[in-house]
Amino acid sequence: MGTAMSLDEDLITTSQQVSVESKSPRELAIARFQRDRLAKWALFVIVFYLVVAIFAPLICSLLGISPYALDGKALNDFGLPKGSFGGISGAHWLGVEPGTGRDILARLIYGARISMLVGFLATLVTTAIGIIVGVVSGYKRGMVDAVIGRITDLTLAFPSLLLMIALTRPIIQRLESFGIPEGNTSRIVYIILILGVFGWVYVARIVRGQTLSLREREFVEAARASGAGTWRIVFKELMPNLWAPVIVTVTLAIPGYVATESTLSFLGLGMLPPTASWGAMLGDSVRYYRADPTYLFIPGIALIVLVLAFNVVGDAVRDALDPKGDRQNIA
Amino acid sequence: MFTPIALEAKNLVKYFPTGHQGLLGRPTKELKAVDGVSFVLRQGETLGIVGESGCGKSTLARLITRLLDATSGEVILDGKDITSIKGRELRAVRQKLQMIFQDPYSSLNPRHSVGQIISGPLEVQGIIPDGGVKKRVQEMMELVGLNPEHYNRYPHEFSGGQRQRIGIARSLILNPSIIIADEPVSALDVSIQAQILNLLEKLQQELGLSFVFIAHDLSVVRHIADQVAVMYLGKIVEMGPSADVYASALHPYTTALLSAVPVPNPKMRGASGRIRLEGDVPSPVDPPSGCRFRTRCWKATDLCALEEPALADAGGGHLVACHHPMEASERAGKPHSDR
Amino acid sequence: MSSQKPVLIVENLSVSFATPDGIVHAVNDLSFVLHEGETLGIVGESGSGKSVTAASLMRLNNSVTATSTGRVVVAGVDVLSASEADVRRLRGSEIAMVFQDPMSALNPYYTVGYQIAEAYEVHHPEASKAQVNAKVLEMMTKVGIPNPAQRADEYPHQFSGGMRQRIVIAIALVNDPKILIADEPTTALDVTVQAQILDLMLALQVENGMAILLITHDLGVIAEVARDVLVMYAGRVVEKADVEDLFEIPTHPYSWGLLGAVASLEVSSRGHLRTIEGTPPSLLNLPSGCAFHPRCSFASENGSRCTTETPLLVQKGPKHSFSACHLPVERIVEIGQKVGN
Amino acid sequence: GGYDNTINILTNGEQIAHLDPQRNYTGDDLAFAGSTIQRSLTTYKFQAGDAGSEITGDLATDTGTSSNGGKVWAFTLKDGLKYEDGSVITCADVAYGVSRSFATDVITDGPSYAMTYLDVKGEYPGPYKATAAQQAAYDKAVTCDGNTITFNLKSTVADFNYTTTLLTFSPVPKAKDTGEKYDMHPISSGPYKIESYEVGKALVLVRNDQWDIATDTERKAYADKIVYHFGLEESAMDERLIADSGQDKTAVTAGILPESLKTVFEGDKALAKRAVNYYDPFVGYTNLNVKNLSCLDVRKAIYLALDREALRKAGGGSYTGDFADGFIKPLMKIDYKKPTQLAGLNEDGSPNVEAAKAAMAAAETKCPEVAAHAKDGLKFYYPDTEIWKKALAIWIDSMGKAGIKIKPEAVGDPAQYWPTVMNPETDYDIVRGGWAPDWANASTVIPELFTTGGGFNLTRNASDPDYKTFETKVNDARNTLDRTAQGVKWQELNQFVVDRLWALPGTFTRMQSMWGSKIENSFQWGPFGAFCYGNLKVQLEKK
Amino acid sequence: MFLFVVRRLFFAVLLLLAVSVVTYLLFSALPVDPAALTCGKNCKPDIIAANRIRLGYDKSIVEQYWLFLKGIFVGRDYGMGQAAFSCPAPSFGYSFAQHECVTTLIGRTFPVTAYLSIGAFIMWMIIGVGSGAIAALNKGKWQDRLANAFTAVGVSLPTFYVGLLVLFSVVIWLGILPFPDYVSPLEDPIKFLNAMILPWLTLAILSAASYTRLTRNGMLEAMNEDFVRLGVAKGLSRSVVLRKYVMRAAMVPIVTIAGLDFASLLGGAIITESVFSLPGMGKLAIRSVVESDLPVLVGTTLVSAVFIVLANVIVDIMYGVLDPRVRVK
Ligand SMILES: Nc1ncnc2c1ncn2[C@@H]1O[C@H](COP(=O)(O)OP(=O)(O)OP(=O)(O)O)[C@@H](O)[C@H]1O
Ligand SMILES: Nc1ncnc2c1ncn2[C@@H]1O[C@H](COP(=O)(O)OP(=O)(O)OP(=O)(O)O)[C@@H](O)[C@H]1O
Ligand SMILES: [Mg+2]
Ligand SMILES: [Mg+2]
Repeated sequence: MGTAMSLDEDLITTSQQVSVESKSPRELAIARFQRDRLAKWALFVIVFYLVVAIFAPLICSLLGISPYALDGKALNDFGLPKGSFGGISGAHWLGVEPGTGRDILARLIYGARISMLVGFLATLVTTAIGIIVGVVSGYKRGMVDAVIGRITDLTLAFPSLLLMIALTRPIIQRLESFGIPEGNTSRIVYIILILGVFGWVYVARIVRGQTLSLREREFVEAARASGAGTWRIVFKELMPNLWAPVIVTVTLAIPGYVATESTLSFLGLGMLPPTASWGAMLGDSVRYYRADPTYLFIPGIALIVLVLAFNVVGDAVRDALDPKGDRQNIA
Repeated sequence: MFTPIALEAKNLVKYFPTGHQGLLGRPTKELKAVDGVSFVLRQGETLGIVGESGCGKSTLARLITRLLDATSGEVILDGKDITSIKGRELRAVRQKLQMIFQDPYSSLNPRHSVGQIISGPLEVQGIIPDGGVKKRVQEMMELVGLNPEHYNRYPHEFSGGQRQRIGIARSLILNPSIIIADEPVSALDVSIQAQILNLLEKLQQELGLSFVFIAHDLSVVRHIADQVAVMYLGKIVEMGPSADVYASALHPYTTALLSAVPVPNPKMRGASGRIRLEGDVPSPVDPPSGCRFRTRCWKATDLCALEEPALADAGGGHLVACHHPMEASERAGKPHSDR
Repeated sequence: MSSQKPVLIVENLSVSFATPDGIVHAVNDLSFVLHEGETLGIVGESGSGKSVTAASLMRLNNSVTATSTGRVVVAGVDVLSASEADVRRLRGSEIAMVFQDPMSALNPYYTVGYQIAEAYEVHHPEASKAQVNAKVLEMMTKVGIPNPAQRADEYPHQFSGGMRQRIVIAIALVNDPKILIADEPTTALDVTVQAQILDLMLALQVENGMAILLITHDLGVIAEVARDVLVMYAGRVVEKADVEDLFEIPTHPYSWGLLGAVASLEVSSRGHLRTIEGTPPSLLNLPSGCAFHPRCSFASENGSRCTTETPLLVQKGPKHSFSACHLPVERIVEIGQKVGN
Repeated sequence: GGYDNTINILTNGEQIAHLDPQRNYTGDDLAFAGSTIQRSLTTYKFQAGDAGSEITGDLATDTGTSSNGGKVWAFTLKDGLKYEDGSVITCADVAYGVSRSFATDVITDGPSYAMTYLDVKGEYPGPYKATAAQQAAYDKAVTCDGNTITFNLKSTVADFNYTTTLLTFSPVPKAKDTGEKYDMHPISSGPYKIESYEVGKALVLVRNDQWDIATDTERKAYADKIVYHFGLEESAMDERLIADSGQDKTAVTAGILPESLKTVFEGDKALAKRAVNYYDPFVGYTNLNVKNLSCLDVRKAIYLALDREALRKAGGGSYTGDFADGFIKPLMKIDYKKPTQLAGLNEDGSPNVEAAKAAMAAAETKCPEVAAHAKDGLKFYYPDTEIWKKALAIWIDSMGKAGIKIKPEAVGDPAQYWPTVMNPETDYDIVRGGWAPDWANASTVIPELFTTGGGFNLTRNASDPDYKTFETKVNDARNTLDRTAQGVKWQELNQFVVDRLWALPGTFTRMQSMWGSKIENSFQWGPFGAFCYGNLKVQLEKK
Repeated sequence: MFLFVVRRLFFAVLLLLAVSVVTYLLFSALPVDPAALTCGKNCKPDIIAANRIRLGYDKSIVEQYWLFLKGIFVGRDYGMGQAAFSCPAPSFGYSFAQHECVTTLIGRTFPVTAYLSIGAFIMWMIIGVGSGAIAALNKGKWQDRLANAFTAVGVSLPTFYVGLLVLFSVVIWLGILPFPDYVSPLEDPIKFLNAMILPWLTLAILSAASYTRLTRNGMLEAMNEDFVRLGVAKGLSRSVVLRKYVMRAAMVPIVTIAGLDFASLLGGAIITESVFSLPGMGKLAIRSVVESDLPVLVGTTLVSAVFIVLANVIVDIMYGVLDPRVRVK
């Protein structure tokens, strides 16, 4: 074998790296996302909605409209908007609300605040609880998982909408007695709370599933082998790997919660007047499908556009974050 | 044999509860993954452990590194049993005892940069080395043959062999004295395997490390190990100095294992004396009575079913657990004579 | 070389995939002929295009992202350009395949008996139930599954890896195909089981007279099973030789590295293994000229030729070895003899 | 085609509040049950217009005879009266029926006139719990002599025979009384009987062949069947009647949503013919909690600042009613006289912000605490429906202009609204109100709404310095036997309340109803403000 | 397997007990006094007190709960004398708002909900799985995008809005169907279908969404499986591979989730039933909330919990039936 040994030295050459210049996962994701033109538009829409919501007072005052100002003159004797297309006019670009003559555009802009606030906060709460519970039960398994599993079963066994409605009053009262300001604040807190109580389960399930498969990966063991504790593993090792599924859930959840707010509003559990919310507008507008169809479509379209935007962005983000996303297809 | 002992395992046992039955769903059976394994690892030496899939190699590795708690038995490090220590003490032990994993893809967190991965153990242990974390990490990267400039890159930007180097750097950063490597090259291409094996040997020499090297590939183990232990169904059936075991395997299982390895030499094709084992490894949930290998052993007798053979020294530190060890004459047709 | 009649002709096969990161040239300009009863081995590292080649032979690659050029002729049909119906007729009956991972190759929702039967029925629609059942049992017996009547009604997960691979082989062979493509059939198995499976395949080949295309990265397996060998690197064949020639006088630097890098049971001494330094190239961005040149310690001997010119596969060895290397024949033989057995 | 001789009544309610005659106390339900399945001693005539407000004998041969200065009333039952099971309706059954109304733990929600008027000595807990002695005391107050039933009253009730139009005075056979459950299946004494009753789905009435038209001057029972459809989506109901197809050609619905008014009345001519817009007996108003708002100037400020025109538009505009000038409607005729209005109040319903501010300014000096309370925020309890949300927005806006703040307190479920605000523990400042007289006498309005003993007093006005005077005057009016003189006293009392502004007059409401093209006899029955359901007629196809 | 089922059922019963306790406690904590609510307009404190005794609300919450539980098994009597009445087992209590035993009410409304659920289920499975399959087979093309948009809108729009839009557009604007008016299918199947088709469609639009997603992703995932390639390699036709291999694999998670969705529908499609005036359990439930009709509220909550819990058990068992890998354990 002597010859082989000498040859060995021949063969060893220090060859340089030949891999293509590649990007970090983040850069890669951003690059992938940027390739998706539709997604960029959708993101623009979301940002637009957010900006409009945040700067509602400024925008409305610039446009010279107010969500609260009554305009009886814009209404006919039946309280319906004068003129065609729901009273669309120079003064009221999207027409006026039947019954009060309030400006629909202004209400839509202000309504976005409540709806997006509820949507985002509820999503924040449910995902935060969901992620923590999901990761912990997925990672810890055993007793912890079993107990959480039973709580999950219990939560799922209740008809949530029914309970949401039934508990509105007592819980709002309780909240107010805890010093949460009366009125819309306590209502928003309630809606978010109750959505949180029922909503975390879905996030937790997804996260738990992901965690179960993640924890089988050796990097978790590697971390343990170096002495890392549960918290470090959960937060430093597992969490960063959960963003993709979580983002997708989030983008679906936000519009879903906006819809829930409107259902509660439809059932008479919405915001207090004169506050505008999309839910209240949807609930109100359906009654005018004959008398004022323009009004019927405006909040609906506003919501659909947002929903689609979130959906497109969600999908794009998921695809962008999926390391093997692009290579996965046959048939 | 005067080299001091680095690590000793005494009668390690790990049973996994399995099978859900009964009203309350309590597990009723036990899967005997590791069933009474003892060995000694000497300083600066490499103990190779071979065996087929599911024989308990990884479980053994996890028991030693305390990733799993043993059902019974002891792991003695520096004269102390570490199987039941906790908290700070355990963390201290982990500095000394590090692990290299099989899969270079799943053993690196895809969302952490190389720097983060390698420095992770430092962070966990709360150690700030002289000159800073980054410097130390880059030293480690150089040591294992990685370009230190790639500090901020992510695992997916590296090839399998390079990733395994990242894993090795991570296991070395705490200056351990013992490394448990669980199939560190099995997932790698042949040309890369050799690079990693060379690297491990180099490190062992330079740093005076002791290795427990697990593999299912006998050729790889032969290359790196001083001592070899052959496992079958949770037990060590043969153990001894590498040269002895390969040259004159005593256990029929070892013999069969050796003869099943394909030889990269077409001229040896169809050589006689090849032993082909029938069937599969039995389930570790209810292993055969007596000698566990007897169901596939061509030499098995009634005795084998009744009595479990003990792992006994057959001379020169070559241990075997068999009632009917191979005779020298039987090995005559062994295909691996030098060509 | 075999003088029997060719059953599979591959001419200038190239396969590329459109990915968002660019075009992946997985297989480049591959040609070979497989003869009746012959065993052709393909070796190469992970990602060298072995599986893509295998899939192309049955047109299993994704029709959306993959582009295949060249010709693959099986039973007079050009698989790459034939109609779907024509290709379907070939699949399973003329040309069959055994996959690498027996754990995932079987449909978990159907019994193994059903899956074998299904493979038979597609190509024998006229067969009665009893005939099909008999065939299933026959095949299971043939591949060495004890107690076939009972086990036919079990599901894949109730079988061990080795047993599953036997079922996959039974499925592949149920229609007596002329060509069997085995894509790393034993990589996922233990050595003792690998030996069983290889023995089984060879025995069945003797019985059926089919041609086997055996894909593996294990030179040991090649040495034990194959007659002719293709060595692939970065989607190209870099060496093509009779198995004995390959091991005796390998004629490509990559083959040298491969042979040298194998840790052998026989090497009694510890110490340095020979290695091929560096890593395999990205198929998205192949090195210019010879794709192996960045890892080749002999590249400098040819001036800049290796970096600019892609070497052709020409006869280089003293025997029937073909190699794609710019080194002069004498130099190749000189080194090849040192490296070989 | 596509319709039968069936009247379809559409409602979004889930059931009829009560079918148990002694528990029924809602205009629409009384009109329904009283015209179909139940008869009382007397009844309003089944006629349109003023004639409908006249009473006539129903089970009784005439409208009763009073004696002892209106303290004893006797009614004689007709012959040939039968229940749906063929058994004879007896005097004892009427007496038993009336006695049930005393069992207020089981027989809830009914009018309490029998209990107030009848001269029963001692406690009488109703027939279910009464001891023999208690029952005997009742039997002394209500006596039967053959077919004649005599009621002995505590004091003079000049129009007791109006009271007996209430179904409280409808017979219930003791043997068939199922107590609580009787509500679901009362025995019929009218031309129809219950075939099936599923809450939330439908109540089906079919002909009662034991009913003899010869005993009944009013009921005509034209239709073969009457089906009450429950739980319909509100807006869908209007649409069904507008669409007028199939079975809906013989449908009626009480009430049209504001958003449909324009379509119905100003869209298609033919459609307008199938709808009616008329003054119902209701007055809508707003209660102020006088205990909290003990300062008249603040109450004035609220009234002056309120944009009543905007409120009315939110509810459907001028079709829905006129601005009320008090709590007694012109319909009440003899008891109505237009009160003088608060100075500065705009007739057209628009707010008078200046006057309101002035009133607030006056309040600042006179009663700073109350003014401060108004500025701090007044709790307004409202049912959380879209219309009320808009109304509240208007309240908030109008009050804001006068420096008064409104704190909206939503009561989520409209059904919980009354229980919530009626609860003495609920601390409201403002709640809505609406009331219709039980019969054409302001004695069923002013005392009910504004005396502490009234059944619907939400003003909490007992603490008002003027309350004692008020109560005396009310008692005086009640005890005035001469109806004209009594009417003048009610007019004065109406003015008294308007001046004190314990409650703010809202609208003299009008009601809009629609019916299918094949419905005849769809007049609105004055005393109930409802269809005379039993006499609705299907215009059958001419063969 | 048998033991597995028994054990699952045992846990299901425990879970239901827990649900009943929580429900009972939760609703007892509501700030409504059932005795006061049943006492009517001219209520006096002594009537409330009497009612409280009659309804059993005078007892401690534990005792009340116990009586409630007992009622489920042996029935329960209320009041005394002529005004007394009883609800036979299984009794969930008595509704004063509706003058009926809760069990009767649920028994009456349940079939409607069941018809609604079954029809909607069939419809959304067809729409969902169909569009999911189309999307998967056309991944990245316009069909995929369209299915995606459809699902997004379906998931996110409020039920009442979709329901009313469907109702108005089909009935008023297009005039294709008459106004839905529920009739039992036993009475008049045509009218029944007339009444149900729109609510089915509404629920289908809302729920099909998640199935489109599931089917699409499940199929795409399955298409990457080795066993699917083996199916193709056997020479099976595309349609057979799709059906037997791809769909079969994608179906497992779908069926299990569908089971749970179906069960929660059985608990009452509150909004849909309200919008379409269907006298089902959802409407009963929402009404009981509005009227603070506690016994009905507790009853419907429990019944819907029973369905969900049972569905969980069945889904677990189904899992075993559908996936042989789970079966043998
Ligand atoms: N956490 C666990 N729970 C239950 N059984 C386990 C667990 N880990 C391992 N086992 C079982 O223990 C036995 C030994 O497993 P182990 O992973 O140690 O084998 P191995 O020799 O490392 O095999 P391989 O070569 O496949 O890695 C196997 O039968 C395995 O199924
Ligand atoms: N569908 C696909 N889309 C894009 N690239 C692909 C696809 N399939 C294979 N490739 C690429 O083609 C190259 C060759 O792959 P192939 O699977 O043939 O390698 P191999 O030689 O079989 O490797 P292994 O030993 O790992 O199986 C790889 O770089 C792979 O990433
Ligand atoms: Mg292992
Ligand atoms: Mg491959």
